Amino acid sequence: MPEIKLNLITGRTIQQGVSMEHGKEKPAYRDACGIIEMDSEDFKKLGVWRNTNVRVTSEFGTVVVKAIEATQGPHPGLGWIPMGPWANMLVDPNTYSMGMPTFKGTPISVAGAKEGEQVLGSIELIESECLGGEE
Amino acid sequence: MAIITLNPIQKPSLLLEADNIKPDVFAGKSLDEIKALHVFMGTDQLTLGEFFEVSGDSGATAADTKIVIDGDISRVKYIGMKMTAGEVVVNGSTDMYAGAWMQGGKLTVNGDVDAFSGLAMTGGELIVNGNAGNYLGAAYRGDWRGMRGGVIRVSGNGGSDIGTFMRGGEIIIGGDVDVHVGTHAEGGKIVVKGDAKSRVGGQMVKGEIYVFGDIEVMMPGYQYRKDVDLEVDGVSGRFALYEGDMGERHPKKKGVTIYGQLYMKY
Amino acid sequence: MSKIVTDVVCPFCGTLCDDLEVSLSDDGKEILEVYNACAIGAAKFLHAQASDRITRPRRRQEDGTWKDISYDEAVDYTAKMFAESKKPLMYGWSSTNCEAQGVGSELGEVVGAVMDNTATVCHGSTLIAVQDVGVPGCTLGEIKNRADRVVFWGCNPAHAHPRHMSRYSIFPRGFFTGKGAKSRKMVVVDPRCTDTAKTADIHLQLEQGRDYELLSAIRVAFRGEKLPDVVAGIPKEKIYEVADTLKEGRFSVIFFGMGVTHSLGKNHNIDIAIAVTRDLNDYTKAAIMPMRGHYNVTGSGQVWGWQFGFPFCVDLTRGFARYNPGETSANDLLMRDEVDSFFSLGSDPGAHFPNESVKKIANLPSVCIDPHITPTTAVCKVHVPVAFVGIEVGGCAYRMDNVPIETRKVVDPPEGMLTDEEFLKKVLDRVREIKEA
Amino acid sequence: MAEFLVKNGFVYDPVLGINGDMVDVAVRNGKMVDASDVGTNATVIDAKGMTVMAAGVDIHAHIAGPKVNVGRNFRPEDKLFNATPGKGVMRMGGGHSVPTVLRTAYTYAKMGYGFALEAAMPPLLARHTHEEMRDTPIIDEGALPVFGNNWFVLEYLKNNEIENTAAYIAWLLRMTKGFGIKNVNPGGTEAWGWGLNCETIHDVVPYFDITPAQIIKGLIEANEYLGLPHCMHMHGNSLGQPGNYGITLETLKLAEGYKPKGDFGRDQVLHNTHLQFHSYGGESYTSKGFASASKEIMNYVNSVDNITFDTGIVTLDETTTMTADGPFEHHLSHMNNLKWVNSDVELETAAGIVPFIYGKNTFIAVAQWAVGVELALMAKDPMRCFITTDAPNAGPLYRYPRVWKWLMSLKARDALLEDAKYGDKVRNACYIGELDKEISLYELAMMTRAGCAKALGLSHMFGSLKPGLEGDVVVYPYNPETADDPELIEQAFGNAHTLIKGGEQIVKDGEIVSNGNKRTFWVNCKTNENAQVQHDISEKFKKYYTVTENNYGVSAHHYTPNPYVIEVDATK
Repeated sequence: MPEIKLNLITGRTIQQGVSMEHGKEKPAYRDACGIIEMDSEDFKKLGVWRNTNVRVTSEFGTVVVKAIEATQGPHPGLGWIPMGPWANMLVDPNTYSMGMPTFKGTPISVAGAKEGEQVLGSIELIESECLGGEE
Repeated sequence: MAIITLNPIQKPSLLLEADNIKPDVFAGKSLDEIKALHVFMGTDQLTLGEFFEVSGDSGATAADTKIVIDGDISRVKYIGMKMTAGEVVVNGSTDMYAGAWMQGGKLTVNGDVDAFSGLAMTGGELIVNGNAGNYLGAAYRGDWRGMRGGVIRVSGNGGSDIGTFMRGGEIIIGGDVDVHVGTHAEGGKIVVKGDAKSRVGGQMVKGEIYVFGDIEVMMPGYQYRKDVDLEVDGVSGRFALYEGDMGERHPKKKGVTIYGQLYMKY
Repeated sequence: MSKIVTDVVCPFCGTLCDDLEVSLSDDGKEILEVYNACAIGAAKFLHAQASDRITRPRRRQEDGTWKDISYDEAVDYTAKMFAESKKPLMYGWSSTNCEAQGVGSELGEVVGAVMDNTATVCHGSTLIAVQDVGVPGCTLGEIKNRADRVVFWGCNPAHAHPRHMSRYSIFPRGFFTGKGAKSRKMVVVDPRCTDTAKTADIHLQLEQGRDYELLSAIRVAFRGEKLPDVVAGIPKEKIYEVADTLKEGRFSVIFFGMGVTHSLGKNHNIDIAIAVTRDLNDYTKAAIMPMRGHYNVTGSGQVWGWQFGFPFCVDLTRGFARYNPGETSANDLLMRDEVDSFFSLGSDPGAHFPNESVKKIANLPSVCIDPHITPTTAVCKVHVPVAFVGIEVGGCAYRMDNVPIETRKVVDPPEGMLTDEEFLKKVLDRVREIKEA
Repeated sequence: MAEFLVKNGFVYDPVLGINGDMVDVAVRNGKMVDASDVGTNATVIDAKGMTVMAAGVDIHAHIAGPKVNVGRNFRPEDKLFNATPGKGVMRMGGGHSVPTVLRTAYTYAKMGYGFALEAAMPPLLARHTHEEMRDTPIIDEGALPVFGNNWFVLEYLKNNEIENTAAYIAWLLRMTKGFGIKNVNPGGTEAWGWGLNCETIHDVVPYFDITPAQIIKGLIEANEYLGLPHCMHMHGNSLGQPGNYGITLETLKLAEGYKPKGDFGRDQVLHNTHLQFHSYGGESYTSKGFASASKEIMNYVNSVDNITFDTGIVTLDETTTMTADGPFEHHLSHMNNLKWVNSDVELETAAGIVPFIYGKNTFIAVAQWAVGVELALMAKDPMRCFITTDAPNAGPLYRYPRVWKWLMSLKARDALLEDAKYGDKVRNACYIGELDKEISLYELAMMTRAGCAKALGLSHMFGSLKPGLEGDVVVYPYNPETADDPELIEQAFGNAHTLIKGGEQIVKDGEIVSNGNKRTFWVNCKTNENAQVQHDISEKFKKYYTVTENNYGVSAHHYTPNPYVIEVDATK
């Protein structure tokens, strides 16, 4: 399966803010934050359709999100996932001993999601990652 | 020199703060007195004897006292903090603040040290035969008085923020270092025998940095001056001398502006 | 006829708009409309009215399901958790009022907690930088009335602080800035062509993570020194141009956000941005300001400042206050397994901490105080819903420029619900009982 | 309420004319009473061999509010290895030059103080100052809002509209729950909005077209128009600059011809704070270029009767400077290259904060020390000279007893100059070597309580042990008959044996045993309706402020849960 390498940054969007205040357990929050914004060039390289699910993987984790075209581009080479649990599956937790994880600038790879791989809701995602009983 | 040996017998469930483990405190104390010294685990005040088997004798003064810790104390902070004399040898790794605020004596860690080791050190020797964590020989938060004297020698790699606000003394790293080396330095000497990533000498006012390997991204405020032949920490070679950080203020001495000096080995 | 409450303060972001108007039903119980607010602020007021809102504490059962408990049971659980902990982490404190923060501080002192607020994943970098080099700043009215050069560096107010540009920084006509946006030159520095960048006079689309180098280059340019041809992907000519633009202003301001606090170098990026501002004050007047996120994260730092002397990452375990982010910071503590219980109030670390930290929370005894269902409540053992500050209870909050404003109560909370402050007081009393016993 | 009888102590009360006599002092129901008015159940405090005074009154310190908290938060190193755990009723505390509010309260209590005035409150940020004062237990406090660069004031005074200025001031005191009028670097701080300054009292303020001299006179007039308890509280132009004494003299002379009005018993119309920083001769900070001008200043101050001042004595410590004099702090940051915070407040004021080290081995720091000490030693009227360190600007709060030691002991001053590297050069450049005066305990009582209370318009409450006043009594473990070592002064006055505050025992045998019943003092001044001013206020809020008029005032109960409101009627 083709795969591309991007540099992940995260942050606020107004949709993230609005949907968060309406309730993080709601589907609107997933729709606002369980996404990755990619440049059209990067869509071409990856060869997936816009608005389809992709699996994003970093050294620190992996998550399925929906790939959409960059709304605040162009920014070839950058992947944007709004701040939230989906992004936080991937970001570099290294604080360089000053308290702040490295939320921006995590190398990621993006590949098309497998058949049936869905974007989980925030609560489902956190429960499956953290309450999975693997520890 | 009298030797006291500590053998870890229990791993702390969280971590241990053991700022009493230094010759200044052990000197002149009996084994029972040493065992009764306090250590902290969170809000709990416990005793050294609960975590270490203590044997040997202490000297009459700190200078006559050597402490040997045999075993892993990678969850123990503040080893040798503020020590002024004598010797501490750790045969294992330690947690944060090894040799922090150290003023004299010698602390050898035959393993790794975690962040904030040698913090704001003013004298003595800190030898790390392993890797060092971030903020080695840096200043405490907010203080403009970082490392002012003494020597830190690390055989392995260093982390980020080495020698921030350094004003004196020497730091030698055998391997590679992470970002931010000698930031805000106003004196002192840092030698990196391996590679550096970026932000080397950023906002540096004064002082010297030597890099034997590569610097991934140079600061824009450094300007090439000339080539010089030097012997640095026993290694002879030709170095390119850069001066900077041109964006920062610099003092004048006898009418001549003093810059930070960055030497890169060919 | 509906009743209109004016001068309402928006408890969402650090912009802390205080000109909202809220229309209520005749009986004053229901919020009908919210005027003047941005989309996010309006959502916050309206969600407070949601019919599916949780109004009673609940505890997670062995089988993973939730069971409603009383506030007293929740107080007891929380107090016992603290009493049994050697090193509890009390985190959050940003979406609540200063009065609750004050009671929380006393509780933290009594139980010997490490206390951290959301700055730790937001502007903690800034707080550290300010400790290293200070900060030339001002209140937002100074920007409105005087600023003719406005830089947004690594921040995107169009999305994160939606009314910032219209209330304070770009569009308002102030005393010395009578032409509004026409009085001002706007510079945006961002690796993306953000909606904020699209409205700028100059957009520097720098290479992500090279803020430190670019800021350093601006300082080099101020001093008329040589620059490499390209720094951080920006040609040197552009850097000299921006440097001149800032120097030529009568009043320059730099607003900055997560783009710099979260990227490589973190506090150093801010440190050198402050140095740029400091340099500018040798030529003209200049200020710099963090775009603080939560509406009262600033207040949390203020309260801890006067009570303990530190704005975040306060370690009270030894009976006195200590501070060192990297050691006493929430994520380092969690990832290093240094704490043995977790308490969250006024924040959602479950959604906003790296997954490695959230996994650690899930394995600790834990309590989450939050009006909403969140990823944090999803991993905590007890969830205590409370009244919304700024909607159902008033109290002091600090704007991003440290201006304290009294938030307003607009409606009553659902019957029987406690406020943050009330809950914390009960826990404090219970902890004291347990300690004395 | 409790009754106390303090027996056998050496009592110093200049108001009652008691100078070291052994007199019994009594408190009942929170007030001072005659010793014969307490019953046999009164708690007896044996002050044998100790010194008894009314509790101290601090007329000028920076202890609560936004810039103080910046000083705390941006200086973690100020607290490193300098924090104390809670104990009994005490909570934890920390900090050297900018202590936490709890430590501030305990420090004052241990020094025997009962009231302190926060010297500068930015009106827009008044809530912050009140929150900190509320959380500072034990001592009563008030705060002075700053006016000297306020746009309303500049606009009204440009046209010499005293009545409007006064009406605005009264409104702002109500809004901010403020105590009186502070005036910092008049005009200069507004100029600082553009990176400029007003260095003399005749420099014109950019755009506003008014001079500092006009602002100073106007604020004195407005203050007396209203008849406020305290007078206009002045931090003049060109603070800290060598040669500034001429500007200071010009400033002081602006008060000529004005007499105090109102019912509060003060004699002065201008209080010049931290006069030390304003009494420099010479032209540079070097030993060759610097000179003390304390004599020139004190010759004038001693010759008039409507001016009071406090000293601002340098304590030779590492400290944190903080002032609404924005341009001065900018200047300072260039002198020592340390971290610098500036914070301009829309339409009103500014603040700057810079750490500073007054090194014992530098010439200038010791010369500054000398200037401050000289002022106090040259003062002819101890009821008009008050001892401060402008805490923390010239030195930390807890150093007061050390300052008293210097003033009370020539031996201590000589030892300091002997020990200082440039002691001889300081003797040459200053007057310190000519002065052998030693302040008596009677004079100390005037300079630290009786005079301060009077100048603040609070002599009906504080500063004396007179029956009817607040029950605020301190016992210091200092025996004036036997003490010979000056170190005993510093020791004793920093460790009160007993403090009774508002009739409650706060310090018992040197330990803090109660957090007292702290009050916030503010002045509610009634003026006639003034439509013009009301209109101007609404306009400014609509156009230039970033908070609404309705969100400006400090009104919620939780900011001042225990207020003490001084009513003033200026409608006549």
